[in-house]
Amino acid sequence: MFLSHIWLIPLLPALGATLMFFFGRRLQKSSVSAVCVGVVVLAFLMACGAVWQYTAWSSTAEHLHQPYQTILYTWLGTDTGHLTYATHDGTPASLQADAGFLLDPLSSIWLLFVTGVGMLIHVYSIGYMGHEGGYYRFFGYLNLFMFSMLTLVLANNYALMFVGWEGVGLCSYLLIGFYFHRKSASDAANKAFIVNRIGDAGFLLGMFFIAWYFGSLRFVDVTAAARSGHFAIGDPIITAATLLLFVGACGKSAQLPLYVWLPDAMEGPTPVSALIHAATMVTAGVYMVARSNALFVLAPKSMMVVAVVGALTAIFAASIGLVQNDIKRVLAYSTVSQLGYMFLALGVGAFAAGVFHVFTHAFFKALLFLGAGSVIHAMSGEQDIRNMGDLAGKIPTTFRTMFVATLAIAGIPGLAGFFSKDEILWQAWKYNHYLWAIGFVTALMTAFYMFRLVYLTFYSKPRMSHEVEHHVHESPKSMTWPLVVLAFFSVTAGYLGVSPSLGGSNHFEKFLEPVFANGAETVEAPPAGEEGNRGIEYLLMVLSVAAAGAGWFMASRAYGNADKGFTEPIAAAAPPVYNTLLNKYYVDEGYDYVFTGRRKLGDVRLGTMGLGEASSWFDANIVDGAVNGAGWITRLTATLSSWWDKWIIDGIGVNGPAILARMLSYPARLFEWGLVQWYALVMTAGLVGFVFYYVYH
Amino acid sequence: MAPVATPFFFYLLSGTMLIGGILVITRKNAVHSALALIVTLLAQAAIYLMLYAPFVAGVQIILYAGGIMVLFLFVIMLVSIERTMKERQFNKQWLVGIAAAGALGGLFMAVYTKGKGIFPEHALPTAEAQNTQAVGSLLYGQYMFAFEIASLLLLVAIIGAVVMAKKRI
Amino acid sequence: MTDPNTLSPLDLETPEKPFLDANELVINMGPQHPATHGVLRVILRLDGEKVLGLECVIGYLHRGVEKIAENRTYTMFNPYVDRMDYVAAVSNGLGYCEAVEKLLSVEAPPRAQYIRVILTELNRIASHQLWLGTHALDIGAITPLFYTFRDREEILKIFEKYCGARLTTHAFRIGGLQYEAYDGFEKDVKNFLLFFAPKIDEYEELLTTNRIWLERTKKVGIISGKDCIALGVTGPVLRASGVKWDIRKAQPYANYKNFDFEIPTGQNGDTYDRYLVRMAEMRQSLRIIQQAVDGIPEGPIIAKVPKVIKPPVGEIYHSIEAPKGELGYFIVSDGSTQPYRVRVRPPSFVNLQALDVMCRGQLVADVIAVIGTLDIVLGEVDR
Amino acid sequence: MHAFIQYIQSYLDSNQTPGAAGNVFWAFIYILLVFVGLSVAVIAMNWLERKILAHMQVRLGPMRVGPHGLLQPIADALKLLIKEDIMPAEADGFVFWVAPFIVVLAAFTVFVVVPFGPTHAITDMNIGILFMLGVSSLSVLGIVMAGWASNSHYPLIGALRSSAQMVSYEVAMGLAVVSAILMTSLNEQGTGTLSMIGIVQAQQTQGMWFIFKFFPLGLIAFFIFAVAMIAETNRAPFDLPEAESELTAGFHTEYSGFRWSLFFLAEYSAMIAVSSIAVTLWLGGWLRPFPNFLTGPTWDLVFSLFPGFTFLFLAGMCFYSTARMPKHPLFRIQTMGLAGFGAALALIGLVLFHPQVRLRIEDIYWFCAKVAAFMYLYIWYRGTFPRYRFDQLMKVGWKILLPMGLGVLILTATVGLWPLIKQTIWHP
Amino acid sequence: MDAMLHISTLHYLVLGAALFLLGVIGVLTRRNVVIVLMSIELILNAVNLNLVALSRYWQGVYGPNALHGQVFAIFVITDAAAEAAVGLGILIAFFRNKETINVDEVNLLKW
Repeated sequence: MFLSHIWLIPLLPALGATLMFFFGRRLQKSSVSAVCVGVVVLAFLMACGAVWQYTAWSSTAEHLHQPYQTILYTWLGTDTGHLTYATHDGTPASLQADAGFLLDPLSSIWLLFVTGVGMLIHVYSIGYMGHEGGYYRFFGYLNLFMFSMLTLVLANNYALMFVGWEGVGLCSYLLIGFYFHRKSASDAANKAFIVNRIGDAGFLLGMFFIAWYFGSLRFVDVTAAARSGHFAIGDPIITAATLLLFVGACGKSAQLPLYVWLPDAMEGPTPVSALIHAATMVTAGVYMVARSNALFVLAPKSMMVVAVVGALTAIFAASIGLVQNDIKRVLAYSTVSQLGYMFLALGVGAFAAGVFHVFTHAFFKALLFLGAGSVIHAMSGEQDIRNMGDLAGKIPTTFRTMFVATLAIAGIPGLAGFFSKDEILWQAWKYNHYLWAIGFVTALMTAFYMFRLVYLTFYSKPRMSHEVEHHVHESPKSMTWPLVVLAFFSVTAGYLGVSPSLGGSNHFEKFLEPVFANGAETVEAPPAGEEGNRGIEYLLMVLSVAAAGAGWFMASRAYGNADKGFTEPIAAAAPPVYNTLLNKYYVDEGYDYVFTGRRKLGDVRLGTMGLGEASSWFDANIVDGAVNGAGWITRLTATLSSWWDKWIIDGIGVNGPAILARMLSYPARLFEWGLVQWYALVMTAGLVGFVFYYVYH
Repeated sequence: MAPVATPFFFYLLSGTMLIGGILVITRKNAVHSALALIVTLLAQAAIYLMLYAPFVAGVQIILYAGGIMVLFLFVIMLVSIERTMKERQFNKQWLVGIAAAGALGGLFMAVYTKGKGIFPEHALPTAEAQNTQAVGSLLYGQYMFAFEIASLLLLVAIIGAVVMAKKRI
Repeated sequence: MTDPNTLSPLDLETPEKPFLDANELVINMGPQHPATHGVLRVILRLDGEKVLGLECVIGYLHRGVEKIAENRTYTMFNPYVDRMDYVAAVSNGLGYCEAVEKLLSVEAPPRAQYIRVILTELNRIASHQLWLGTHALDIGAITPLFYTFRDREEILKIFEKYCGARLTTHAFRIGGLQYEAYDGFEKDVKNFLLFFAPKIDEYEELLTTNRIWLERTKKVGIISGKDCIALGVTGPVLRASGVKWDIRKAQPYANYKNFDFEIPTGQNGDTYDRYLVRMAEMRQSLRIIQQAVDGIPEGPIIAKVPKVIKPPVGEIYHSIEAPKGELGYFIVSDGSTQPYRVRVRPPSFVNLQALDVMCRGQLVADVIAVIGTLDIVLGEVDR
Repeated sequence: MHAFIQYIQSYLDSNQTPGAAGNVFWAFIYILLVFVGLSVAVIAMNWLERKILAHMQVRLGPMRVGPHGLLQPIADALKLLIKEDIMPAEADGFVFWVAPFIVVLAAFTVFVVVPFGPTHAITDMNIGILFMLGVSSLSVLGIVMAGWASNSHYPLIGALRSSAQMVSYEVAMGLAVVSAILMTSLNEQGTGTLSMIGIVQAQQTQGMWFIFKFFPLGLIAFFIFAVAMIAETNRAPFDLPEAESELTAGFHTEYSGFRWSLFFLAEYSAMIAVSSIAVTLWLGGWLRPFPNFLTGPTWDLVFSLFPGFTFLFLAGMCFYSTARMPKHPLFRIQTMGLAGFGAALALIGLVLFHPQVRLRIEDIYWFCAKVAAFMYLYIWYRGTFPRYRFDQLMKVGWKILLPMGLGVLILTATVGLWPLIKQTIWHP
Repeated sequence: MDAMLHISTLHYLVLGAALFLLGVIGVLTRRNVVIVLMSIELILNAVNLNLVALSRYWQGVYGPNALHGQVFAIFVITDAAAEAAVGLGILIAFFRNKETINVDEVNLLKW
């Protein structure tokens, strides 16, 4: 039942969004929340049911480990093959995309945590947005986002996935710009949208490559073709396609060159940051790469690019996060950094480990953001952690849950983050020691900045103004209990995937096995080799725990007693480094300079022409000149042609007969003047005629 | 009461009616036309009385003179008529129209001359006291259905008039 | 169309446009119109009969009272103030005398204070009576006018006996009173109290539960307390909107703190509430007069004031609760015998600002009711 | 000559209205009587309204012209007659000229069928009430014409308002009238009547004024009519078309002098006309109180003495006032005038005691007394009520009176036909 | 002359015909829509006159209760009321749109 009606899952939030679009303005707040949260809760329940049914279905003999696919109709192209094209080897294929849904272990995981975390965040938003204007608008957007994200996750082909991909981009844009009257918010929204366009272009091109090369867009067909052994490892076209797809993933998941939009996206309301920019949407890139694992396995060079970009992003973002002061920005850079981790895992071939990290990360990062939202709520809108402090006793629930999340992200043993992160580090070690080293340093930094956040916020001395301090209060129930639920999962989610070395059986990886059946085996060493490496693995584990502990220790030393005039240790040690980090390596300014051609940075005049202006000049003069020239020639010929048409064709051939007809029809027209009185006159005359006839007949 | 001086009143009233009718179609000012029409209608009500139809006469006064003509006057006052009064009053086909009407009149004359003998010269006087009751029982008896249809027509007319004339509904 | 009463006075500049309709009718009411209480000109913007907004044009009765003050000595200016709100001349005089006394740091002796209170409260009743009669007349009830004028006559008789004038009394002097209360003053006042208490019930019988009166006044010209405060509206209009503000209680002057009385307030801020508040105020005035006439002390009636009044250099703002609201005098002294500047804060002028807010979305006939309920005197508005 | 006298006398024995008897001479006499009587009534009404209103408002009213201002209306009429008759330059001359006449005509024509007694009516029509409603609705035309022809804004708005008001209230009024007419048909034959005399006779045969019939249905219908008739005549509290504080004087703003007085005359005679309708339909018309209950020659005598005593009472009041007049040479003429007036009233009263006269006059007396009560109500309303707002007025007319009228009509029909309905239900 | 003094049904019919012709002339020649509508009222009244006159005639033939003509006259008056209401409503809408009430300035129904 649930499985066959899986298409209902995305449609439910779409229904909510539609209702909000048409009637939201007129509805009470309570009915808005009832509708919007209700549909998401329903979607979550249906998702649980669908996954449960799928596990039963796929363990039957005839469907063993098969993905469940249901196709409603074809929305692009036709079944009859009207839109055909030749693939690279000349065989005809029809361009066709279905409105079809695919449920396999990979999408099951995404489905569950998207609906689950989404549901919690919806509940949280009731409290958080309770006093804001545009309540129905917010929930309408959230529902629209849920619809797009579920479409993305459940799509059975690249084209439909792209629809969801663009949908979440749109929702992200709308929600970042939710406070559109603030210029910074609308700028941030534009930035997110434009930067994502670059990635989307890559995705689109990659998709076309795939269509051209494999003759189909369906994941099932593509995967089957890739695994058929028909293509050599390192096939250049597949490499190109995967690299292009990865560009798309970079955009959506905020990887190194294209990460700049995510920190700015924190302008949106906090629940949005939690849902879209921490837990779900930004992992879409990971999902897409994992979904295309069969292709990536055929392109080791792409895999390497993915791993390197991931590792660099991880350490890069973590280093920026060390010194940021805005509570949400710290978490944003942390998100970028953790996403880097996931790509590192994908790049080294540990798809399951990457997905596992996505899974655990969704819980504790959502928790962190929601906790941050609760803190901001308590601080009457203050976001700067330098102005907080000593909140632990005042907002105990928030503090406790956030502390659990911090422990989890820092990799303290026993919590979710430890298991997933450790798995990634171990896989990275096996791939390349340098990558492991980067990951290790990142882990150290992660622990440091997370505990810095905790100490500055919840411990140390209070640094806020008096009225703010007076105002501090715990958030309402609808906000705190999602925190508690998420905290529970932050602790326990890791136990789904305890690696064998810790005595677990890694259910998670087993569950995902059918999806990553090909490539994973090649990288994931057989159990035989595993035994020898156990020692190293334990060593690494201890090291990373030590790194986490060291980060914690350093943070507590540096910030444990921070009062109003505290100094950053990095600033004290090396001011230039601090400034560089605080200004995020001047990346935004660099982009501004190169791409938009802004000549000035503050008061500094930069002088030369930027890339953007250069291309604009090229466009205006060379390209447009060519276009205009072509246009001029066209116009000349058109003038000649129209003269011919007007005087010769129309004049003699068309108007002539018309004039003739008009002249001939004039007597008939006398009876149709459009004047009522004329009709009456004719009527009278007719009456006279008839009566005369009947009387004197 | 027996009718008194019937020919005198008949010619007086019919003269009033015809003069009123001529004024209706010749006045420039629509208000004057309406007043002339009211005079015509009242004279006609009197003629109904002469024809032993007092109920129809009462209805004529209440509905026509008191209702419909007030409506006309209202509308004339709503639409400004200063401009119209300075313009040509008759349309381009007036000559043809009068000719057609004349032809119709000739026809009527011919018909009535030809059928002169059909109608008796005197009609029997009947008691007028029962007129209202008789009309009532016809209306609510034999013509019940037509009466209902007429009320439905009025309802439709009300709605139509409101829809037509209202600026925003 | 949004409810005009939800508009804050701050968005008065943005007129509401009727939907898809350009037939906006602008008509003039006044300056010569039976219902504008003097020479007030109101420019109404109408959609049919509904008021979209209005603008008051004032100044037809401007006599430059404030400027005259600069060329008269303090004593000479005293009679001029009676001509501002000529139906409450005693209150005007009280405010001015107290302001100058404050400037001179002189206080009137207790007996003078008590007589002042009696006369001022009598004048409050007289002013309210005049308002009630004309307001009811505007709404179409002719009879109350004659009843109130009959009873107002008794008050004017007391004034006449005390100071010789009925309307522009010039009753008080700087520093106290010029005339001692005449023989039988207290008896006259007590008689009036006995006479007038049942008369208020008579007025109320005529109007308070009259259905048409209720329909014409309830939910007409609503103004919220917030808007009142934002516009500076004071007096019964403010109190009828539920704001308990009376200068007699808030900043007691002239011995008012010795008297026991209540501030009547309304809830809805509509014309009916204002009517009820004024009726209750008349009763409270009777209470005050009763206490004052019972406790009137013996003693001098004027304090020691120099013959030539030369206040020290300085400035003073003193306000009293006149029948129509807060009446304030701001006097700047340069040490000479003539004030450097006198500025009057007349309640009618400030209250008239609320007319636009109160009339939006109402019908034309309500504008008349609202002008009546504001109780303005154009002599005071234009000065 | 003899034939002429015979002709005149023939009516006196016929016991009919002159119209029904076809007696032109007496019809003419009656028309004159009604016209003169009505004019006198309007003049008296003018004086009474001013005096009564003044006394309600604790003042004296006119006191200067004549004793107690008795000659004031005559002085006013004289002033109005010799005042210049101004016509606005841009007015539509003919319409402006003819409008007041139409209004007066409509107001006076109504009295053709008003039954002052079983024989005291100009004529009896079998569509009497229909005729009254129809002709009184013609006065709207006059008002609209007056407002339009003045070519000015206030009169036009006033005319539109008053015609809208009159047309609206005519509906409720008509429904109330129909429910009363329905009551006339509740006899054995099941035939009702529209004739004014027939309606009063129906009340007599049914032994009950229609105001008490099917209590409270008759009372409600009467109430609806009583409210609608005030609105119909544009009197307080429905005097919006003439609201001074809003529209100066309504449709007759531009009129002056004689023509204005015609409107005045029409207004008051319209008041009397609608009051007559109300009296006829609900209050038993010319019937004296308890005509079927307090019967017998003694009671007849007692009730027939009422008119004379009334006039004697008025005369007594005059004499009392005469005695109270200031004893001052300046007041001598006034005192004498008042005494003379009282004497005239007393004389009339004495004449009314004559058996021939009192028997013929009794029904007129009772009719006029009832109408006078209505006139007093009109004045009383004016002294008591504030004015309605236009939308409230329309609301009262369309949302309260009209549904009430429909409900009363349906209930009256149901209750009246209940025996028939019961029979149909139980013995189908 | 005798025929002139004895008013028979035919007299009424001739009067009705004359009124009818006046109405027809008004409808056919006047430009003002209001007057055209009033001319239509004239036509309807002419018909009513015929109906009532013939009702009177049939009363003489079939007895006093043969009042069908009068009943029809009442129906015609009802129709006239409906026609006037709708016609004038259209007129107001027309005037609001075209700022004219001349019937020959409306020729939108042209071919």
